[in-house]
Order: sequence, then C-alpha cells, then structure tokens
Amino acid sequence: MTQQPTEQPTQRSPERPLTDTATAGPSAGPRRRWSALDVWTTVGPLAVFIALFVLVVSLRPAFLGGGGLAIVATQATAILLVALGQGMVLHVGSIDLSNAANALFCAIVLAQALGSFGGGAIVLVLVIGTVIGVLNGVLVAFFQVPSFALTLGTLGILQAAGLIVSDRTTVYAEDTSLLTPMFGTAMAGLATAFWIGVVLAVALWAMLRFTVPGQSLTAVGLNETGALFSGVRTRAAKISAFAISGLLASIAGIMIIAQAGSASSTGLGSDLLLPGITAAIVGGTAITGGITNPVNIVFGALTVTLIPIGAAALGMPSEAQSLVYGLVIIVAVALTISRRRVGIVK
Amino acid sequence: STTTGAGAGGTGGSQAPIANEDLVLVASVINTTNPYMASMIEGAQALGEKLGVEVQIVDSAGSSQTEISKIQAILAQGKKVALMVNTVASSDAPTIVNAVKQAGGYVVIWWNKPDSLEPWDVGNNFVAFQKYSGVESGQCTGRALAESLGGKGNVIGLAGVEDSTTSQTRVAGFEDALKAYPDIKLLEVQSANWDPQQGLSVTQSLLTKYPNQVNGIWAADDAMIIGATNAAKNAGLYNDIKFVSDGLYPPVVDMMSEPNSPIVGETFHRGFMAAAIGLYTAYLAATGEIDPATLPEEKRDSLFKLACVTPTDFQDYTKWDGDVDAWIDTLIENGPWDTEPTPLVGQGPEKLPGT
Amino acid sequence: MANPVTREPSEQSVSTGRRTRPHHRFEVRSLGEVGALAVLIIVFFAINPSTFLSIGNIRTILDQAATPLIVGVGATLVVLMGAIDLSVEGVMGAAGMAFILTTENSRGSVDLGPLSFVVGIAMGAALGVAAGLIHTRLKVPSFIVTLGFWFVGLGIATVLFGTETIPLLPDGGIKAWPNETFLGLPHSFWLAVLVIAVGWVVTRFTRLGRFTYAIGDSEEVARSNGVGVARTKLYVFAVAGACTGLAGILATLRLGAGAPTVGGGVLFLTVAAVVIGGTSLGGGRGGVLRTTLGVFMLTVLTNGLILSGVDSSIQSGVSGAVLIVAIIFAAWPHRSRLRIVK
Amino acid sequence: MTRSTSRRTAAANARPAAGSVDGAPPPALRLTRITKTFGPITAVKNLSLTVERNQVVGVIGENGAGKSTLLKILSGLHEPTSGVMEVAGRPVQFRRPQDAVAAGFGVVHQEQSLLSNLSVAENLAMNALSSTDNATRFGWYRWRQLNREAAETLARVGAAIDPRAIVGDLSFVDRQMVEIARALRVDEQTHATPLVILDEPTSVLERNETAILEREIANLKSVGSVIFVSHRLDEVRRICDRIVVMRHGEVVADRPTGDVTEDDLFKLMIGHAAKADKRSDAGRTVGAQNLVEVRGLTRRGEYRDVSFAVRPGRCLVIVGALGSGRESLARTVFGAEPFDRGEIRYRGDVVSSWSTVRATRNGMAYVPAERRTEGMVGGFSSTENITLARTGARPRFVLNRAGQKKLAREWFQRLDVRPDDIKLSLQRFSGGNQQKVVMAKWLQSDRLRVLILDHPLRGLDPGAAETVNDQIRIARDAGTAVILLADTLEEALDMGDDILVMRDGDVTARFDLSVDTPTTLDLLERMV
Ligand SMILES: Nc1ncnc2c1ncn2[C@@H]1O[C@H](COP(=O)(O)OP(=O)(O)OP(=O)(O)O)[C@@H](O)[C@H]1O
Ligand SMILES: Nc1ncnc2c1ncn2[C@@H]1O[C@H](COP(=O)(O)OP(=O)(O)OP(=O)(O)O)[C@@H](O)[C@H]1O
Ligand SMILES: [Mg+2]
Ligand SMILES: [Mg+2]
Repeated sequence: MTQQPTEQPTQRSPERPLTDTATAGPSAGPRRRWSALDVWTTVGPLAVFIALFVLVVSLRPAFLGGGGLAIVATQATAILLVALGQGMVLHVGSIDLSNAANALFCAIVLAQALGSFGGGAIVLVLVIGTVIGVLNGVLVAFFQVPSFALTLGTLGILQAAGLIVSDRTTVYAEDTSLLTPMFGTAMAGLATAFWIGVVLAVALWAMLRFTVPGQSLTAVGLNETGALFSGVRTRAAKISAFAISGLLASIAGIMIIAQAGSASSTGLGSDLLLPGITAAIVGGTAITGGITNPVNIVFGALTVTLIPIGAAALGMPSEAQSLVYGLVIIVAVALTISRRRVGIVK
Repeated sequence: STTTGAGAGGTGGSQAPIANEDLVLVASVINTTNPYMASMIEGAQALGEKLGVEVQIVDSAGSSQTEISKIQAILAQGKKVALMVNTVASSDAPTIVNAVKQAGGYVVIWWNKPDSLEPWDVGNNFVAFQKYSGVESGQCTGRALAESLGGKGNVIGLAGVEDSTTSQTRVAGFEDALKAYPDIKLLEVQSANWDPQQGLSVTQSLLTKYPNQVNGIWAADDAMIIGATNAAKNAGLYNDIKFVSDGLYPPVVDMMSEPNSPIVGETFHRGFMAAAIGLYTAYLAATGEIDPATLPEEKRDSLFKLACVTPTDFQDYTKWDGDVDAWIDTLIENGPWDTEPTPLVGQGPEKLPGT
Repeated sequence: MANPVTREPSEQSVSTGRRTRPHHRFEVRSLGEVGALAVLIIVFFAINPSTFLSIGNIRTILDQAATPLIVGVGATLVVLMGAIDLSVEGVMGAAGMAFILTTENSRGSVDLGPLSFVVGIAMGAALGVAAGLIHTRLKVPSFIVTLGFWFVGLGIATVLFGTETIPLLPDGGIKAWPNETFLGLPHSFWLAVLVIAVGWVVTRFTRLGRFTYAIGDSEEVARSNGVGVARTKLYVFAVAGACTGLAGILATLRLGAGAPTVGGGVLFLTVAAVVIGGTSLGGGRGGVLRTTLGVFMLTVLTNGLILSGVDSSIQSGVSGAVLIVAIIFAAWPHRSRLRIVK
Repeated sequence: MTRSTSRRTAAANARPAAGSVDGAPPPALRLTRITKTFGPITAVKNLSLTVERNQVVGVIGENGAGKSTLLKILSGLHEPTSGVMEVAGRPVQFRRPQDAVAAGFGVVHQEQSLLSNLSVAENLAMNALSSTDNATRFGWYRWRQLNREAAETLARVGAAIDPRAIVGDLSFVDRQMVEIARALRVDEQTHATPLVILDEPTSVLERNETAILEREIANLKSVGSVIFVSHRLDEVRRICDRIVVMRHGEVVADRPTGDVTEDDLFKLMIGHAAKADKRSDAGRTVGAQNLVEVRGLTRRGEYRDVSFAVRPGRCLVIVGALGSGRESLARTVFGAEPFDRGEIRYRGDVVSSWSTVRATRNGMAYVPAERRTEGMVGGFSSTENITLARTGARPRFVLNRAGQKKLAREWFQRLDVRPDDIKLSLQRFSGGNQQKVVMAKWLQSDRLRVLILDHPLRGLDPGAAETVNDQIRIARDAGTAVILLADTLEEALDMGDDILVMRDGDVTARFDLSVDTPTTLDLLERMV
C-alpha cells in the first residue's frame, strides 16, 4: 500500500531549510521572463494595425504616397478621444453609451458659442462635457443603477438636447480660426489634433500605471468589493472615470468643429459610439474591467478607422464592405484581446 | 447651350484638362439599400460605361465619418477624381469640398449643403450644387392631397430625419400648400427618419391617436409612404385614406396602377438622373469641357425640375425607368442642364415660403 | 458587455445565520418594474383618456411590441449567460431578406411556400451558430463577435437585396396574418406570447435554461459542476439567432416589403428592455418575463409620447429621462453600500 | 434512482477489471507518478498514491503543497501533465468533471463551488445532470421530485435547509453543508463504488456540523473510500486510517495513523517542531484610553444593543454561533455595513458617516472571512495588494514603485510567503499565502491602530496559522487594538484579553481574562 519512491524524500525533507524553495517545489523562481503572451498583449494592437496597413499599401501602393496614413490619423482623432474615455469607463467595469452623444452635443454648443465667446466657448464646452460625465458617474455610484441602462437614458437626453440647441439644423461656427491649427498643421505628417489624442493617451497610461488614483481605478475594475474593503474610494474612482470620459468627449466635440467647422445631429460625430467602443476593445481593453492600455487604444482607433478607408481604397464592392468590416473587426479583436483571463470570456 | 464650350480656358481654369484614363468617377451615396440610392448607383454606373471611365461607389452607410474617410481614401489612390456626392449631412460639404480641392479633383454636391457655401466662393473644383426643390415637392403633393379630399379633412405628415434640409423644405412646402385650404387640418407632423419601418410604426400610433379622423397622409418620401400604406392596410383603412408622397418609386407606381388607388399625388424625379447629371457635370469640368468659372450662377447652385405626378399621368413617367442607357445618351447629347424630363429651372439656395 | 455586471455577492456571502428566505415562486420578484409600468399606463391614460386605452391603441401597442418581444426572449437567454447579442439588427435584415426572397414576392425570385419561414429562421440560427462558434472557440468576447455579426448580417442582407427593385409581398395572404386578430388581439402578439411561453418553459424547466442561469452565475463553477459551457453557449446563441430570425420575418410581414434595415432600432430597444426589466447584464439573474415587462414599458412609452403629442425631436429626451427615473425607482430598494453594480 | 444507461468512457473504464490477479480486489484508486505543472510552476510532482477500498486517507501539507491540485486532478478539473490514474484497477482519464462523477467520485472543493443563483435542490442535482437521473431525465426538470430527493439528501447530513432556497441566500456554513451533501450523494447517483474527496471541508464548520460529517465519513467507509484534506491535525488523526503528507508537490510521508503523533505530522509538514505556546505579556503596551467604543449598537435583523470597548494593545474576541450577528457587527465597526441605533466612538469621538474609507484612513484594518472576493484584488500582484490600502491621511499621488517592491519583499520574507514572487498575481497563490499577503496589506501600515479579524486562520496550515498568529500578537503588543472573530474557542481563549459572547444578536456574556478563567464549555453554554 505504500509506494517505494515516496518514502525516500521523507528522510531529508524535514531537514530542508524553510526558505529553500528555489531547488524544489512549486516555485516560479523570483525573476520571471516576459512570456510571449505578455509581449503580444503589449504590442498586439500595434502589430494588427501595421499588418492591415501594410496589406492595404501593398495592394494599392498609391495609398502610401497619397497620404493614406495622414487621412487615417485625421479621421481617427475623434474616435480615439471617445475611445480613450470609453476605455477609462470600461476600466472600472462600467460602460458609457452617452459619451459620443456628449461629444456631438459639445460640438453643437461650441459651434453656437464660438463666434461670441471665442476661447471662452472652448472652456465652456470642456466644463459642460465634464459635468455631464460627472452626473453619469454620480448616478451610477450613488444610485447603484447599471451604467448601461443609465447612459442609454443620458444618450437619449443628449440627442434631444442637441436637436433643441441646434434648432434641428446644421450650426456653422462663425469663427473657427482658433481651431484651424488642429487639422491645419501637422507633425510628422499627421494632424496636430491626432497628436493631442496621442499625448492624452500617454498621459492616461502614465496615470494608470504610476499614480495612486490610477491604481484605484484598476482595483475597482478588477474587484470592486476588494477595493472597497481596502479603503479605496470606489465611488470617487467611478465618478472620475465617467468624468474623464466626459472631458474627452468634449475634446472630441472640439475636434469635430475643428474638422468640419459645423455640427448637426446627423452630421460628423453623430456615429462615434460603436467605433469608440470597438476601438477600445481592439486596443486590448477588457470589457470586464481592470485591463486597459490607453496607448494601445491609439492603435485600436487607427485600426477601426483604417478598415473602411482601406476597403474603399482597395475598391472593394460597396455591398461587401459591411461584411468585411464585421469580419475584420472580429479577427482583430481575436488577435488582440487580453488572454490573461481566458476561460471566462463573456 | 454651354455644353460644348470645350477648353474655353477661362479665368478660373487653373488646371489642365484631365484625360479619361487618368480619371475616376466617384458617386457617394448615403447607403446602398434605399431604392433611391440604388437608382443613383445605377445612373453613375451607366454614365461611366457610356463615357468609358472607371466608376467607384462610396457607401457612406449613413455616416458622415465613413463618407468623408472613404472619399479621402479614394482621393489618396492617386487618380484624379470627378465626384458626385449625396451628402449625409449638409455640414459634410465643406470638408469634402476642401479635400477634393486639395487633391485637384472636381465635385458636384447633391441635395445637401450649407446655404453659405457657394461654389463660386470655393473655385473651380467645387463645380456645382444641385437639387430638386423641396418646397415645390411639398407644395405639389400637399395641393394634390387637399384637392383629393375636396378641401376638407384631417391630415398627418411624416417627415424625414429631423435636421435634414430636404425634409424641412418639403414639410415647409406642404404646410404652405395647405394654407390655401382652411378646412384642411394638419393634425400632426412626426419624424419617421426616412425609414419604412418607422413610417409603419409612427403611422400606426397616429392612426390610433386620431381614431377615424385621419383622411390623408403625407410623407416626405416614398420609403416612408410604403410603411404608412402598410399601416393603413393593417388597420383596414387603406381605402379610406388618401396618400401623397415624393419620388414615384416603382412600388408606388404599382400601387397607383391599382383601380381606385388611394395614392393621389406624387412627384417624379430619379436617383439615376440626379447621379448622372451631377457626375457628368463634374466630368465636364475635369476634362475641361466646361469652365465652371464662366458658368452663370444658376448653373452652379441649381434647382432642377421636378414633375408633379397625378393619378392620370403617372404612366407617362414609367418610360424613363425602362431604358436608363437611352436617357444617358440624351444627357450626353443635351448637357446637364437641358435634359428632359428634368431641365434646370432655377437658382438656389432655396427660399422657404414666407421668408 | 462591457461587463456591466450587477451582482450582490457580499451581503449574502457572509455567514449571517440560518435565515434562509423562503423561495420565490414568481420570477417577477420585486414589483418595482410592474409599478413603473403601471405608473406609465396611468399617466398616459390620464393625458389621453379617450385614446390611450382604446381597443385600437391596445392592439397597436401589442402589435408594436411583438417584434422586440420575440427578439427579447433570445436576448434574455444570452444576457442571462452574461454575454450579449448586438447582432439583432443585421440578423433581422438577413433573415427578413432570406424569407421574402423565398416566398411569393413582387420580384418573383422563388416561392418555397411555408418553407420560406424555415429559411428565414434558419438564416438567423445559422448566424447565431457562427457567432457562437467564434465566441466559444476563439474566445472573442460576445460583445465584439455579435457586433461584427451585425455588420455581417447587414452585408448578407445587402447582397441579397442586390440592385433590383424592392421586393414586396402581395396583399392579403401571409402579409395580412400578423394583423388579423384572434380573441380580439393581433396574431403578431399571439406569436410573441407563444415564443415567450416557450422561452419561459425553457428557462424554468429544461436543462438548457437552467444551465444558462448557471453559466451566468459563474462560468468556472458551472464548468466544475459538469455544465458543458461551450456547448450550452452555442445552443443559446443558436436559439437567440432563431428568435431574431423569426422577428425579422414578422417585421418583414408587417412592413410588406423586404428591407435590409428592417431591424432598425430593435437592438437598443431590446437591450434596454432586458436591462430595464431587471435582468442583470452580468448574467445569472432575471428572466424572460422581466424582459416582457421591459418591452412593454418602452413600447407604452413610445406610443404614449406620440399620443400625447410630444414633439418628435424631444421624444428621445423624454424617453431617456423616463428610463433613468424608472431604473432609479427600480434600484432604490436594493441600495446598499456593498452592492456592486457596474 | 434509475439505472444508468449511457455512461461515458470513464465510467466504462471504472468497472472492476475482469478477474483480479490474486483475488484481492484492486485498490479504489491508484495514482502512479502524477505530475502537474502550470507554466513554470510544478504543483504536483511525480506523485504516487494508493487508496484502498473502505479506507479513509488523510492528506495534509502546508499551504501550496499541492493538495488541492491533486484533488482537482481527481475531480476532472485539471488533466495531469503526466502520470497514470487507475480506478478499481482500470486506467482512466478524466477530461471533464462529469467523468469523475461517473466514476463515482464526489468532491467538496476547497473553494465553494455552488451556483449561488440556483436553488439548493438544483445544485445538489447539478453534477448528475449528465446522467439519466429521473428528476431531470431528457433535460426536463421535475421540480417536485428534484426537491424531494434533495430533501432526503439534506436530511442525511442533518441540515435543515429548504431545498427550494436560493443558495446565495444561505449562510456560508449552510452552503458548505450543501456541498458536503452533494459529494456524499455520489453513491446514490452512480453505481460505481463511491470515492468521496473532501478538500478542507471543515475549515468553516462549527462543532456539531463537523461531528455529522465525521459520522457520514464513517458510514461511507463501509461502502467506499474517502480522501480527506484538513489542516486540523487532531481531526485528521481522529478520522483517517492513513495519513499522507505532501510537501512541494511530493508525497514525503505515508503512514498509518497509529504510527504518528500530531507533533510528528507537524514536523513532517512544516519542517520544524511546533513552537511552544507563548502567552506572555512581556513588552506589551496597553493604552489607557478606549480606542474603539461601541454603545447600544443595533442593526435590525443582525444584532441588538451591543456595547463594548477596546483599548490599544488589547484583544477583544467575539465568539458566537451562527446567526449571532458578530460578523455583521465587525463589519459595522469597519464602516462596511450601516447600523440603526446606538453609536460608535473612535478615540473618544462619535463617528458620523462612517465608511470603509474613513475607517481605513483612521488606522482601522479589516481582514474579511471571504478572502477572495473581499479581502484582496486577485488580478493585482502581491506588491500591489500589499500597498493597496489607503491608510495614509493623504496618500501620495505618484506610486513609489521601488518603495512598494521593497516593502513587499520585506513582508514576503517576514511572513514566509511562497512562491517568493512579489510580481505574481495574487490569485495564483494558495489560500494560506493569500491570507499572509492580506495580513501584510494592513500590518505594513505604521498607522495601524485597530485590527479587525474575521476568521483570519480559515484554511491556513498550522505553520501559516502560527505565522499569522505571531503577527497578530506582534501588532497587539505594539499597541494595536485587536477585535477577533476566532475560528475555535481554543483560539479565543488563547488570543483574547476580553471575550464577548453573542447569541442570536444579543450579548450573552463578557469575560475579562485577566480576572475570569472561563473554559470552552462556559463559552459554549452561552453561545447556544
Ligand atoms: N491554476 C494555477 N495556475 C498556476 N499555479 C497554480 C494554479 N493552481 C495552483 N497553482 C500553484 O500550485 C501550487 C499548489 O497549490 P494548491 O492549491 O494545490 O495547494 P494546497 O496544498 O491546496 O494549499 P492550501 O493548503 O493553501 O489549500 C501553489 O504554488 C499554487 O500557487
Ligand atoms: N428548487 C427550485 N428552484 C427553482 N424553482 C423552483 C424550485 N422548485 C420549484 N420551483 C418552481 O416552482 C414551480 C412549482 O414547482 P412544484 O412543482 O414544486 O410545485 P407544486 O408541487 O405545485 O408545489 P406544492 O408542493 O407546494 O404544491 C415551478 O414552476 C418551478 O419553476
Ligand atoms: Mg488547497
Ligand atoms: Mg406539490
């Protein structure tokens, strides 16, 4: 009934010093290498974007010469800003369905106010966007309503507000000179506005990685109860995530005016919601919360923008483009989602 | 006519004429499944075939963002572009015009643009803006509805997307026409977003809101009237209500063909005509056959003729659908501004009645 | 989705003694949602005493609710597993087009008779299976897979629609069926009732339904309890696709014409109805009957606003505000500092 | 119960081998050189083990020794990396949990594995659903029958639980009883000889439940075999026929119970002898002022009119059976649950709008019983967990990563956390090591004033328990006030300075251990 081999270690085991874990037993060894998975989690979104871009360019070389990347960057700017905000809300495990409507509402207000208030209008819009975000956050945190349903409601209200403020027509900003440098100037061939988005992404990344509030956001996303029992201000964390989402939405609204000089309820920026969420997820954000890399959202936004542009540049039949869009998005996400919590994918 | 002012090389003609093989005709439509949009695509392709120039279709999928991105992507392909775009929202126009101008292409905009953006302020690259008068459409069908009711009764209206100028002008024309009929009461105008499904459910709700009161239904276009007529059929009221709308889509032609059809008024214009006229105008500018700078303003901000269709003469218009190619031939022969049944009739921007 | 999870773990997980609450016979546990629906009905009845509760309007509401109710049954099953199905609009378009092109229509493509219903439902189920396979095999979140399938479905519908004229159903016959009445109520509603009944029986009495709840509570624990998680998920996505396909057929019948966008607006309506009904997006809690309540709240709201003559441009705002008030109202009794709602 | 018809491979394999060699029946289970690795971690290494029929085998070992991993392999949750598994002489491969059930294996996992949104009856039937159980045949639920069968099963373990109750509404202990009932039920559900596998089933149980379990194990022995894991060495010795000791994934000893003493076992597991009990008050600083004072505190449905006070350097132990309300009371003091009447004073001042955030900032700490869901953030590394608590009045804005790592390393060493990888996410650690990290999270703070501990030793091996207890003493001696909800009465008498006894929400007795010397029996009398 007893086995031979098992008795052997008994002789020496009790004498083995307690700290001797490196030689035997379930020890990972204190210094772990980066696994291939970790590397892919970090560079996946970039790699997917580059692969798609190279594919388009190799089939249609003129796309590169014609400033294809610049076009993609310009068109990705608003999506990127909305996606960054969405990423922060997803990071705490919630969702903000109203942030795209918030962006458009801000754009409409800005178009109305820019002529009379100039720079003041921009500040006004930043405040409005943030306040809307804070309101969302407060309702979610204090009334304990699911963010999905709540922000769906806010979305409806903001849409109606946009129609009322714009008087159901297109509002043309009287003087956009303040904003022309956004898309009028470029760095490394890409519009300044896009670089602003990149800088914000890096700032958010640094916030999440190196600061105490950032750590709180992550803790709330990973395990809100655990965070609460560690004295983390979980409500404040949620409210700040929604506030950031609102702030970034208002910046997206500003970029819409910078790009189009006008705004209307059905015009530019009226359909940022799904691309924004998609960009965040293609950028490796986990919808379950706690895993977000804002820098990768930049590549997520570029990828989401590139797919329809690339399809058009390749001259794909228009009836098939929607099919292609759907499939490529699925493949891109299959390649980039965090596999850290594989097994429970919902 | 001005059609053959070949190589006039006027003052604004900053660019050399472009050869057919360096050119690509691009038609940008809001979606590919609305029958009107499908007709636009058909017209663009037929014209391209006739002219021997490559055609690309941009499907905006209802999104300004997609529209602008895809147009820019095509501009980035390298070839020179002659573009006809049915803008998703009027605010897209400046961005598209600027992009085309930068790429040295030529653009004609259909249906939507801001009133303040005039082609002659931009230059030759923004060749023209074209549309059918919305006010006229609304007046025409409004009058037909009121007449069919004998100047007495209750009507409801279905508008398109809230902030669409096309819908707004048509509604304004409709309301204006009703002023002449004091005994016609406009119960309500609701938006159904150009969507047949929403046309159905909004009509359904309004019919129950005003039980046995609705005598007539006006819709800003035929997609919504398809929903409205079905709602009436479902409610068993189809033959008790009069319908009018804009576009004379083939399904509506079929309904009008039935004996005692309750469809009492329509307007006729076609997507393929709009697309071909717009694209051909851009093509002429690109190839240097016309010099936009020398054109009169009515040819650069244009209103085309829209036919008021009655239950007695609607058959006259079905002939155009039968042979698109033959119509394209007459277009090339007569030029964009003089082709039946939609010659140029006036200059924009369109004024709302009473203003 | 976005994992907006509603869970109440900690209150219950503590050893707070042997105070086992009595079991709940009825699925509609808290009457918050019922109350909210009642309030809506009373308010609209007060504003429109002559029309709102007229038999005609009741028929209208029931008819308009039919499509989202049918979609809602499938959507509830998916959400109960903690997943989400965003593909409904595309799948409805694809199924509706597949149906109309195989039944008697003005294009005269083919006429398979009653088989065309099978074709439409099969189209929906097939898209559901495909989405389910990608979700379970490649472990792509359902949010993204189904978002992708929204576009795939639309793409299929668009290709089927082609460039020919719009296919129409001939008057009478099957087209008239949804609006004919049985016991005074429209057939479309009875169809929805049938689907809801089947959905309810499935969730209460069958292994598939109970496994759905199990997966929603915890996929890991469900697996260790012997639940075939991947297989169950696949079945649920297939069932959801079939429901959506049926809804696409019904919408096509009501419209009398084939249109790729026949499902327009149904997604937000059903997802909102599922959530408002009280089914948690985190999974495991809620049920088909709750979604039915949610659908009626939203349908009554839309209908009531139109009847009350609210300007169409602010309708979305009013429904948004009502939605917020309703969910706060429903969530109020459950507030507790330790309750996690996402 | 019905005949089983469509068993899967494993079940087919599980039938006794035709004609045993020498007439003696083959062992119920034989493992040969089983190895299980997780990436770089080897959790079970070359393990060979035999379980005879009608035998109860105890498996002990320190936290992380690989016990749970072994049991997960036996229950079909993990496939071994290599090695052979034989059931009744036939080689088997469990690919899914159902395979294990079909082979007659009933399991209680260390982590509770019930579905909290389903009813008790359903949970009891869950793992048998793949079979043709009458109550759920063809995937159709016959609730009445399901409920009746569940009631029978529950009666067997003496649990008065409504089969229709939703599991999430049950107390922790009731849920554990459901788990045990489900594992024991395996002999009704299958026709293979049952092998019941229990992974620390008693760590959350009180005396009488443990007694019932012991009785059931004795009954089972006559029909099948049992593998029993526990950190309570006395219990293991009482229940088991044979004891297997694991260390670092290997079997280091396999002895008949009669051959070993508790001290031997301790030594085999931990590598050194148990330290003598040291209840000494030398060097202890006891404050004069009450740090936390509770007056007339009432929370409806939980506890009534509770008053007590703790001073710095003193330990208050609250004892009570199930439903005494002590857990809720502890959470109220930490600001996690509200109260209806009465007041809490902290350093003399009545607290208003008390919350976990304010409590933490004021130097309060709380170690919850539900480690995984409440005590830690599993996705974070140990370093992040240790530095997560916002104990400072005004925390810094920028994380001091180098400082955090230093702190984590220091505490890893101090508490002997293994594996020694401060970057590994905490959910990968074994329960005992997780608990050490949770303790470190609070102990590292130099502002620590009040330490509230809810069953801090739950699931810890004797060595780890000793480490944690030492740390509690060190903190107390340094002037921290401790409020402890102990696992056992012995622990209460060992650690406490004051003891508060609660029953059904009321305080039934108080003892000051410097004056009174109550026995465990005295306490028990007032608890039940
Ligand atoms: N899924 C996993 N992935 C990585 N490592 C794991 C996994 N499961 C267990 N381990 C590691 O394997 C080792 C053995 O863990 P196991 O849970 O079997 O220990 P145990 O003996 O049950 O401890 P305890 O007494 O604390 O329950 C530990 O080092 C643990 O960290
Ligand atoms: N354990 C359970 N979990 C969830 N639902 C249950 C459970 N038991 C019963 N139900 C639900 O309760 C309903 C009635 O069940 P059951 O057949 O036990 O009723 P019954 O026999 O009529 O009750 P009673 O014995 O009280 O007359 C079923 O619809 C079932 O959905
Ligand atoms: Mg263990
Ligand atoms: Mg009964």
